[in-house]
Amino acid sequence: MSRTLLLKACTAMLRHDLTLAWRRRADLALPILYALIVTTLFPFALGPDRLVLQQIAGGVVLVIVVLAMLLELNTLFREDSDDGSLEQLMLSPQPLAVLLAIKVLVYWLTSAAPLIVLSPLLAGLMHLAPRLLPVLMLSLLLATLLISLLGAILMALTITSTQRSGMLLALTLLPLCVPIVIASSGTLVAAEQGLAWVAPLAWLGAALVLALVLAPLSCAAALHIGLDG
Amino acid sequence: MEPMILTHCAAPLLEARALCFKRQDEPVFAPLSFRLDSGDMILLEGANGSGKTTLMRLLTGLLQASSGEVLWRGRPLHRDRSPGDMLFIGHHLGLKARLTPRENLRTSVDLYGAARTNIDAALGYLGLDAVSDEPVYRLSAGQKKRSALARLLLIPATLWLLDEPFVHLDGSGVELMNHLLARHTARHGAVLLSSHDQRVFHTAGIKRMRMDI
Amino acid sequence: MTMQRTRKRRLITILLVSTATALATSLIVFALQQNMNYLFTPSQIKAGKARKQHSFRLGGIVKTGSIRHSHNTLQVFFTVVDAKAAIPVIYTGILPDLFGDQQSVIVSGHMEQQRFVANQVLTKHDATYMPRELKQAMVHTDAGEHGTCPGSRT
Amino acid sequence: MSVWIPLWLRKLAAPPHFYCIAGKLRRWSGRLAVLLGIIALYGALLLAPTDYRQGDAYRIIFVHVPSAWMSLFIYILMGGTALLGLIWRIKLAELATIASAPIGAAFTLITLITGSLWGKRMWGTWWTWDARLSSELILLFLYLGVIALYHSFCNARQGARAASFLTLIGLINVPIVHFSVQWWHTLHQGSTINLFGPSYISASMLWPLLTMTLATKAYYLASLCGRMRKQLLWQERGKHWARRIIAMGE
Repeated sequence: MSRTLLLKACTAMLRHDLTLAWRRRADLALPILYALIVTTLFPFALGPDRLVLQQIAGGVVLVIVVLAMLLELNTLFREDSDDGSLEQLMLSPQPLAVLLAIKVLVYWLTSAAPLIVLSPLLAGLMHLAPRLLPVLMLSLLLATLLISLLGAILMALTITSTQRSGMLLALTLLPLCVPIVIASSGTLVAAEQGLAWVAPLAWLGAALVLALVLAPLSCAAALHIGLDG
Repeated sequence: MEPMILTHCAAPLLEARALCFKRQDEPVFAPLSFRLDSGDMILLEGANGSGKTTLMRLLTGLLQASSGEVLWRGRPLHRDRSPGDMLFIGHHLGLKARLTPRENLRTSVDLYGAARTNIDAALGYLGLDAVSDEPVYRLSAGQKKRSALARLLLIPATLWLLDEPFVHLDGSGVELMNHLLARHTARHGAVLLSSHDQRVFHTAGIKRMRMDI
Repeated sequence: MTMQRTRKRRLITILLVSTATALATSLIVFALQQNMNYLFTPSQIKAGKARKQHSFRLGGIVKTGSIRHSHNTLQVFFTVVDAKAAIPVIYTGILPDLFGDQQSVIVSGHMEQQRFVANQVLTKHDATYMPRELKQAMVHTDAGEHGTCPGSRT
Repeated sequence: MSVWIPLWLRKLAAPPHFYCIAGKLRRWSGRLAVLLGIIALYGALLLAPTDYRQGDAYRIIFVHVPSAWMSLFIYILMGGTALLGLIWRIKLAELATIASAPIGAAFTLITLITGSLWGKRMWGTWWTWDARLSSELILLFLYLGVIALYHSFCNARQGARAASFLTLIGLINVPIVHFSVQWWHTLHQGSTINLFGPSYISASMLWPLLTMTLATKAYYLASLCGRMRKQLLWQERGKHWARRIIAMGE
């Protein structure tokens, strides 16, 4: 009985957020454009030397995707908090952590997933070896999910803070992202050198499995701290 | 604050015991104790900044009390888990500007696990037929308020916590609201509401609670 | 009824957390079984583990007596060894203070034919601190290569 | 909030009482820090012998190592106070978390600067992305993040709680960062001083190091007390006792 209700609430939440994203679909193009433009800056800054670009391609794409996500992340929960729908969410009889997890999922679908789809193009601009593409996309998949989950906690925490630019989020989130970036770039480096690249990916996977459960719970706790003032 | 004199012996629906909330170490209001039973309606009165909204948020569990406690059906209110038969409509209406009233209501109804079939009737009752498929940002303030209040018709809740429900409503809206309140208390529901404007308010059997320190 | 719901919810949470922990643990165990070394030893290079066209890091110990400085340039030749193999290294630049025989080093660069061309030499110093006189005394009495000082326990 | 706290602790935690005790503690630990610092410096710069391999440059460890220990020690302590503050909403714990952050950040910065000076002499590079150095740098960012988060709230207590939460997340992250950077192979030496087992340092070098460690601990205590007092006075400025103290001070 209560399980079907929870399922109903979850699908409602999913539909609600996806509809909202669809209504402002023009905004969805912004992170994509951002990533494209920043990527094109690298050949201008470093010179069009194919070898130089190739060597840093994986890392550059990774960092650009992370930064593009970060810009989007700064809006997560903000509108919900301003128009009172977050309060309604917290007062509904459904477990808050599950609802927040769905919100994070929609955020990921609308901001990170397009970037992953775009990543072959970004990698191509940087002359990344095509054989590394699957590895790049796989590590991006895990890394972006992890960063979304971590970022959601910080956004929940800073929901009523007066500092609304992305700078605070960057300062607090990026240090936490260091292991994620290391592991995903480690995957790429290993793949490039012909070493076993599954190991760093497994680390990311382990972190993701834990984060999938723990992050929504911490996010709910952080939201209570964030709103309690 | 005098505790309410009540005839019921069983655990009240909602009870506040020496409830106190401090913001920046300053108490927002004097410690409050009161109880609310089914069929009761309490009107919170007080000047701006007297803590009416804060009290409401405390009673919903959105805020945590600095001292004292809130009991819901005799048990301490759990902050992480809303009881589900309590409905709160605050200053921020919880409507998405880019969605239509119908879509907004559908989400609310699904979140509470209520029936979706009554949405049309509720929208009609509140006079929102014409705008039910317009995005909310095109609606007037009064129409937005009515859309939010439609939740009262759709979600079966025992306790209504309404922060300034009459603001932005026109004459017929006030009439509607008064009618809804009377009907809810007659059906053993309970209401706690705040309002500046007491002229709009004419339900019999209302208890008043002053919030001034 | 609400108590039951609370308890059920808590149970589900605990179940989910422990499942996730178990899954994560098995993934970590799997990861640890893989080789995750980003540094190659001379014997690994001899075995053809490092692709020659890529730059990588070589780690090992400087072979005693292998250091040769060029006369008028900053070029240095030395050999990095491990237990089984040796790789000759060429480096142009200023070496760190600690560089010397039997010193463990990390050299980054790439292979050219059978030689490693380094663009950076880093020395790794050991965690032993002792007075110079004592070390000399220990060397004279041949107290072992990695002697700890007597009476230095904390 | 009905948490059982012993009466004496409750009494101690009462703001006026704490203010008074912290004042005394600050004075005495401050004096102790200066005294120990002078002894340690004397031992480090004049008495300790020259190292067999690193010459006199090694003497930087007398600053570097105690600061590095403090940078981690303070963060772990902050984790503890953050937990106390979040669970039981103990105001002094919140204050301690916030007051510790700048001190910890300062020690981390000293560690990084002295480490880079030392690294240039010994390893041949100012900076290398090795596990310890990188995690120390991330630790500095974490400290700065905690401070920035605290200051981004109008409501000081809410800011303190948010910062405490971030401290806890960072606490989990510190070892993860450390081990993840270790993949790049570490250049930094292993532990010189081991609590269990032999230490690889001679006694004549060890004692100034340990004295300096005690000096930094005493300094931390003094600085913490000072900062907490100031913050407490500011937060309680509306209260009678605080007004009296402010009036007396002026």
